Amino acid sequence: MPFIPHTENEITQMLETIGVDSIDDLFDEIPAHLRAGVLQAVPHSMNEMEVSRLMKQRADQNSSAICFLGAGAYEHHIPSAVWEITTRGEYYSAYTPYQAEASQGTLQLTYEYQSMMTALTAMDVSNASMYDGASSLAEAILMAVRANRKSRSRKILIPTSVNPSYRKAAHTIVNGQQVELIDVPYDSASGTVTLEQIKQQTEAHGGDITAMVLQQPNFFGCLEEVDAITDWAHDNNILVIAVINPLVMSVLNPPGKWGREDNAGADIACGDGQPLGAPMSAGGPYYGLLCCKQSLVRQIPGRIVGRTIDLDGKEGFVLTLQAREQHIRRSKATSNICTNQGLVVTASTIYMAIQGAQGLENTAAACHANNNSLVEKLIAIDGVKKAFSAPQFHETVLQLEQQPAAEVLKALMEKGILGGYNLSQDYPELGEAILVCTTEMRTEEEIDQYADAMRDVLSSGATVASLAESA
Amino acid sequence: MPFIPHTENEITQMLETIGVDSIDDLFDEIPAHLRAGVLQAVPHSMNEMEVSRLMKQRADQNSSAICFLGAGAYEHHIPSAVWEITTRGEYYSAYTPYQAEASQGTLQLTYEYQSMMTALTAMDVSNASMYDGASSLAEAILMAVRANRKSRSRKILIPTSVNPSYRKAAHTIVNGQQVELIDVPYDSASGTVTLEQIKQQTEAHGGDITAMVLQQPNFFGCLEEVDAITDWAHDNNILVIAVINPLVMSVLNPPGKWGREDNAGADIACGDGQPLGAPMSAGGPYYGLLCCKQSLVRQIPGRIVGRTIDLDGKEGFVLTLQAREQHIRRSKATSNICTNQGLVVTASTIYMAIQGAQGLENTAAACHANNNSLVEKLIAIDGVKKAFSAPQFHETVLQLEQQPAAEVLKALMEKGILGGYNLSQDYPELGEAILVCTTEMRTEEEIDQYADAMRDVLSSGATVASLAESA
Amino acid sequence: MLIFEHSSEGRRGAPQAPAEKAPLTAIPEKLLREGSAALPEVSELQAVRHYTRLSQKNFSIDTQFYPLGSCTMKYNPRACNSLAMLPGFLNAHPLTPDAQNQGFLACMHDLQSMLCEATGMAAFSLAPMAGAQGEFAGVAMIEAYHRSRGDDARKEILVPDAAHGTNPATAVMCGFTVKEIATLDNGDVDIDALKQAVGPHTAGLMLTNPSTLGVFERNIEAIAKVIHEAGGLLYYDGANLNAILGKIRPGDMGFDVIHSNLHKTFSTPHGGGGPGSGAVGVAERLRPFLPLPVVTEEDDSYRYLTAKDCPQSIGRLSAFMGNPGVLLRAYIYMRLLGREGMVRVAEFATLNANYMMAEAKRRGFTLAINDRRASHEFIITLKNEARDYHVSAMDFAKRLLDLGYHAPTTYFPLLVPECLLIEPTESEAKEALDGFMDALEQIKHEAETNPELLHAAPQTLPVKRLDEVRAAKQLDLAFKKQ
Amino acid sequence: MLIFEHSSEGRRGAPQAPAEKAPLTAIPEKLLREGSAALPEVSELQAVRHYTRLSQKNFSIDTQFYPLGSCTMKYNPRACNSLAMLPGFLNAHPLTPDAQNQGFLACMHDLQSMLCEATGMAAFSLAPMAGAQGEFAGVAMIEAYHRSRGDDARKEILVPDAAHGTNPATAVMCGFTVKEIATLDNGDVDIDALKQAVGPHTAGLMLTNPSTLGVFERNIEAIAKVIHEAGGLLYYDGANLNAILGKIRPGDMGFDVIHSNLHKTFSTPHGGGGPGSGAVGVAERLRPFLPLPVVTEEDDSYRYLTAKDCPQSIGRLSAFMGNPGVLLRAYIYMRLLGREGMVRVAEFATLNANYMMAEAKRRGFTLAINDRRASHEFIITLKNEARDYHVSAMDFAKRLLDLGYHAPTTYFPLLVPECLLIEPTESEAKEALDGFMDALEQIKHEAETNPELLHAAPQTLPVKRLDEVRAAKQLDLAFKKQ
Ligand SMILES: Cc1ncc(COP(=O)(O)O)c(C=O)c1O
Ligand SMILES: Cc1ncc(COP(=O)(O)O)c(C=O)c1O
Repeated sequence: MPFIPHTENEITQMLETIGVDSIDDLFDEIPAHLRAGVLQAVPHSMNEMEVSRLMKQRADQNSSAICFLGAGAYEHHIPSAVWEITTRGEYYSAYTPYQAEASQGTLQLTYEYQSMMTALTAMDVSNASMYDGASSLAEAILMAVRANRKSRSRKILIPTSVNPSYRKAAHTIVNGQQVELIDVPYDSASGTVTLEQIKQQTEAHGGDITAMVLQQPNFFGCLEEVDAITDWAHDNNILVIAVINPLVMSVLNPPGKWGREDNAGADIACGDGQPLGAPMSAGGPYYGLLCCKQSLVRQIPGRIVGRTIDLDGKEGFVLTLQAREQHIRRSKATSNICTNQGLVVTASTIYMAIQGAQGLENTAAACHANNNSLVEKLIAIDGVKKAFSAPQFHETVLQLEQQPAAEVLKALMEKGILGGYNLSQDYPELGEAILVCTTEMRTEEEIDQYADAMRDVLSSGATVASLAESA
Repeated sequence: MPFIPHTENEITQMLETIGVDSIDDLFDEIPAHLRAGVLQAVPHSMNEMEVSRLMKQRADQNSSAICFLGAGAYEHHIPSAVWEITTRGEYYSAYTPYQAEASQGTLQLTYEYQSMMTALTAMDVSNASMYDGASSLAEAILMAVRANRKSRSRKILIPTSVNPSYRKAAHTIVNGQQVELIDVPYDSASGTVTLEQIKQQTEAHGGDITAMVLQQPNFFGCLEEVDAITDWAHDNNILVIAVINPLVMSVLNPPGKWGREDNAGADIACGDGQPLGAPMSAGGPYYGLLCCKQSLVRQIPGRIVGRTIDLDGKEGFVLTLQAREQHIRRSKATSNICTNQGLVVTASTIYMAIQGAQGLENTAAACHANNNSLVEKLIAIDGVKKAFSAPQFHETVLQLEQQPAAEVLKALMEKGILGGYNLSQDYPELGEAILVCTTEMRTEEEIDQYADAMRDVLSSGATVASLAESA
Repeated sequence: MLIFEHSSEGRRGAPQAPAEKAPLTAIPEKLLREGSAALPEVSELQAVRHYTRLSQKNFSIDTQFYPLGSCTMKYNPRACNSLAMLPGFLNAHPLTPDAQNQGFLACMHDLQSMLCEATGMAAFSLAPMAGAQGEFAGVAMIEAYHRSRGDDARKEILVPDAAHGTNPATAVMCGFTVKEIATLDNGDVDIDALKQAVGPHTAGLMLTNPSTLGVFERNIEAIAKVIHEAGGLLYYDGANLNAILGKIRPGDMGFDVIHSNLHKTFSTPHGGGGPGSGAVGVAERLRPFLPLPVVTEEDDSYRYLTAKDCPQSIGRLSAFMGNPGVLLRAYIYMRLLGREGMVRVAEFATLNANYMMAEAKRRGFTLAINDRRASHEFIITLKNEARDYHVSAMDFAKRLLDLGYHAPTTYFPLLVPECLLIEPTESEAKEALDGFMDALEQIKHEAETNPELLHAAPQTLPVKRLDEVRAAKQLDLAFKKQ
Repeated sequence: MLIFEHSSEGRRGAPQAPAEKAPLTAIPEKLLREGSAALPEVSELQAVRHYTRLSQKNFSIDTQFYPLGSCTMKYNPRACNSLAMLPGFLNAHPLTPDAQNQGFLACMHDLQSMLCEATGMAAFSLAPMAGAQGEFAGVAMIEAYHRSRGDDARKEILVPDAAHGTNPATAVMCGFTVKEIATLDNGDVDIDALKQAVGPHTAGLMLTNPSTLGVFERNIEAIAKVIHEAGGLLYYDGANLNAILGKIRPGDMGFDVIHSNLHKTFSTPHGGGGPGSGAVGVAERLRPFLPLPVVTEEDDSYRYLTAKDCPQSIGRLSAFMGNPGVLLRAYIYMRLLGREGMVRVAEFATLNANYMMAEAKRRGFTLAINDRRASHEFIITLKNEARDYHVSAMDFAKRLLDLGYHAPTTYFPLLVPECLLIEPTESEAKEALDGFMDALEQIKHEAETNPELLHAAPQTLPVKRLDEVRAAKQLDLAFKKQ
């Protein structure tokens, strides 16, 4: 029996010990008329060989196009060691480390993760993870609302240059708690949000703003003026929530350092840990990173590991500050989060250890260089231009002047190229625009292949043909 | 530096401790005029990402045809758990377990392997592995020569129904030791060797035969008359060396039971462990199994693990009978073998534990049933017939009456079917003949696909077309 | 030793990353980082050795019996891992056009269907990334449902006092107030109290059935009636679905919305704290509110439903599609089980729990609830031992670690004093259950004769009992180089 | 506990195999097995748990410093494992037609070329499946070479007394007699003795250089001259190639035939006793005798050479192509290293060994050979400690285990009393070397003050010192159910 070790003999002995005649007797407290019949819509059992065949067929159906798509998920090289160790049974099949003494592996690793993440972000404190970048932003907002006692408005500014999916998830999650999320439009020339626009929205909403969100690099790949904005926010009693790509923080000024020295950076930093060792995997599992200043530590949601000592004075690790959490505080907890994304954090920690700062820097720099190379080649093509003037990091918005973005992307796909993210739905004001991304994985050859394909598609009217075909 | 952990600082400190100025000074005992230059023919270093890309391209170049090829290597389903555990660092990166107390994992596992292999073969003793089935046969022959003190001839009978590759390897390996390998032709009707033929060769070679080899199932998939032959051999002071497929021994009479009860089976059993959990992997690593009767234990080559006790009387495991081995006995050792195929044995042990006897039996039986189904469908096609009358196990020789085997196989390959092994080179007397194999992996659909392809190829003259094309 | 303590300045692990750092052209100086992040500088070997050795300091299902109540620590089949990690899945970008993502979408669609069938619900969304987020989605849907009907006064969610902490925490996160309903000594909800509590302010009731007390709520039909008649909806916390899989379906009990912890019932790994999945299922009337994305089949191909298709959806909970890698593992597991295997899950989980409960009784332990069937778990209370020998449930737990068993859940549910909540799961053999019961009996004997042994436990693990108070007071949450 | 002791009669692990047993039609009863083989009957969880736990009882490179002399226990990069296990390689049948096997053959061809370049040989065969089989192939080629020239009297192979046991064992397997040549105190071969030994009966000399004494044979040119002038050939046992990779090539030293243990120098895993690879390389005049298969390139495609192509080949050594999975790992490793990485292997292996040797001296240990450079390994002799404190090299070794280090090779080479042959490899950091030396120094101190500690070691491992004599006398080689 699949995953049932019982022999007939043992079943008999066990039933005898219990004092019933059959297993079915054990369900006699369930009202008989409610008992389920056969689960017809569930197929019959397959053996491992059959399921393997099925899954290989399914996996092979998925596209193997060359990926120039980012928009929140990035194809990076992951050293083989990372998941070979992460999937060791001792990490893979353990529970949340409630019994500290029997979980020192996971606990120490998580402490190391916290240490690495605070090093990377230059923040004081990191928790052990949230679900993903988007839900982490939502929790960061709720945290800011709890933390900023001087503000009563529960109003949060969010530039529209923040990942639209993140903004949507944040809406869903903060919705019940009377928090108002206020869009701040980005500047159409630079592709970033300006202090002007922020001030304008602040005034338009009565001046009392609880916190503001700032993504670096932003959804367009543009680099925000984080210093000036952070300073202004702090001068106006507004907490700053940074949304970051942690890999990129190896080379960019990290949130803990934003603004003037005395303001000591962003108050909360969140983002998605995916670029640090998680495969794209159709969307997850990734993990949300969440960091904050020391002063906010009792407001942060999620698990936190602390270093302590045992009876002999020997160093060891435990879950700590549990009084914030639902299993202790119940309805007064900082969040309902319980299970988080531990195994991906395990992978990410091993990834960071193997890469080191230099590995991350070289990887990030390679992404930047590759994207510059791609963009240069694409904008040399008639009908393709850069949308924004701000400095970029590894993603760029391109406007297509002659053909619909959807058709161009489709035609590229037919040439084996996943050409980018179609922005026309989320940002109609940009016209036909796509967001392209290039990581260190892309070779010069592949970049040329993209440029050639784009040239073909735009010049030969290939899109029209492809549309006709697919109709 | 790839896999070099030294920092500049550390290098300086270490050189100072040694008392030299540079690393190069450490090589000053090497005659300067012999020093190597740059290794021009070795490409420059690639990083892991680049090597991954290369290896994926190379792996993708290999065919993914549906495999009906056996002839000594078999495509079986391997439960995922097998290699996930086998490649754990503790098994993967350990050495031969010389320090027993620090190697109880590998040692106990090997003891369990020996226990399982003796259970499967019904032999008394198993060693910890030889390189592969072919070299294991060679060592079995040398062992028989050492063991059969009553025979002085060093003559070994080998039926030509034994895998030709095995026979070739055996020739290479026993060549230096004045051992004579005498072919015994198989019976052209049954596809097995007969007692008649054996007796004839024995007489032709003077009557004193040291040992004889018997493969079950034989290379043609035919089942030999093992009982009668074993009895006759023992009656004539000839040791019996069984060559077996261990998976198939789960359902066939195992070598330890061949012949009359009082003769107690084959004296030595060897074969390839590949069907028990090793992927086909272009030819290896597999492992050679080698078992023998208790009385021959001091003649068996290779590592053996024994159970013993520690200072506290607690059970533990050690390498034992090392006095047989090269590191102790040097030029008088039973063999020169040192490193064997430990990791594959690890996989195989886990495979057998997970499958259990019933899993092996069901797998073997499924192979048999699938092959029967294939053969039935193929011989229904005009121009295809079975070569032999003996009972078969999961492999069958088919004669092609109209077209050259090479061309038929090539045409099948173009249809995505790896159709079998071309026998015309090793067995010209069979005419155009192929050896087909069907394992439990093949679905009814795939079997039909083969039959349809064969029908097409034979009827449409497809081979001619394909030959023309490739010319 | 921390990985940071293996670090040596200037050590470089070249083979894993581009060897050179490309220039960061066109980025203004002030946006660049000053100096490198203080990550450890170790070789790949050092990292591999460190994390391999660390792993050995964990208890896990793959190494120990782990009867952690409410957590369903069953075997995580290795095939689920290796097949979910096929390159075709791992390398799929989440925004791949649906047409190029059919293999993955087919799995997700089938998974939705199988979950509907197994739970008796009309539709499923796989978006929530853990049980708690499933609860969030469910309660948010309850809110959206009432609001869509203009039923704005329903501001209260009821939960039994035995409920898991995520239940009240979730309700509050969704903007509700929470009222606790008492549980009777026999483990059933106090229906009279429930009747008293409901009213026009009642948005719904969150219930785990079987409850966290390890018994099946026998009055579930009556409870459903009370709630529904009051205009509320019934939420099913699926953490204990393992106990009844294929035996009785939440939909048939009258639940309107449920979440299923795929990392419990459907055997995706817990990974030392996730990732999980809290897929949510709904009855027909709640379908419009399901969180996105959801996969639908049209003309033999699959696509994600969008906000346009589902204008009333509560929206999205994550940037992409929940935790696909987890969902794939659950899917593979369900295909391995098939319909015949699913019902065996409940049968043997229940057999194991009842066997252990009978053994516990036979060996002189006090059960939290008497004369009831255990579901897939049951509770021992050590209040007598605590009183007589001054040993706590925690002491028992730590001593169990010494004997090679992971401890059961302690001090949950909160209403049972000094409790051990024991859930063996169906995948454990009688051998493991007997070994555990022997250990428990031995410890009971030790408590009576040598309680110091318990207080000083554990002794055989990498560390002795850790000082949690110190950890919370002298916060040390990240390594800082001296 | 043995896996057999977890067995329970009638337990079935259905998900891994066909659930039903098809009938064995058309097979006569007497050829069928009576009753099932007595394999353990365990669930997948029980097997996974058992073998995961067992694994934790091993020392390994991934968990401990493992300075086992002569064995080159360097880091086995994980990328080599995962890339060699790509489905395209794993699922390739060995008899796949060459045209469909180009990806694999290309790797093998490149590997042959890189090995030629790195060793200075003209051609390579990858067929031998371990060092000893490489030796066999090499010596068989020497035999075939002499025979091909009608030089039938050459029936003796010379080996230094420091040689590995496989050298003499191989020579005998190939039909030769063996004569040992003495080694001088400075570690070099006694050339005078060599000169005395050679003659028309000399088939060849087998030499490891650097030798198993951890020093480079300085008179290699003179030795080559002696052998060649006597009409013999020079065989290079490549077990110690790591010490000189990219620094000096065996071909340039005058060797005619060599084997390379890819599982040492080229970092394929030792796997607890294999699989390995003993690829053999030859100078031009021995090319015709190479064992098959060999891969060749023709018109931009690759194919296996057959017996037809190579009528003088000594033949095949295995059923198929040696150990391809091992060969792929070596190939990947070499591509990661590249030409610049290869020479660093020798440099840092040598740096590490010389550093440890200097430290050993500084800490008062007696070296087997004085005033020489260490190669990639060196020898401490504990004869003084043995004499003064009655502790043996084995006692030191066992005590090292207690302190978390794998022991160096003990009692090899045989000519050094109470020796530890220490080989750190290039992939170990200074931190590990220092830790090991501290441990060694501590043990030396313990030997002087408390030798009982050493005799009673190990204490911290799963078992205490095991009774090897009993194992060999009361043979227990397989589990039998009582
Ligand atoms: C009864 C119950 N409800 C809810 C949860 C929360 O699920 P998750 O941890 O997946 O968020 C748990 C998990 O322990 C549980 O046991
Ligand atoms: C010097 C030397 N020669 C030969 C060998 C034999 O190699 P293998 O074990 O691969 O057969 C070894 C292995 O330990 C060795 O150290």
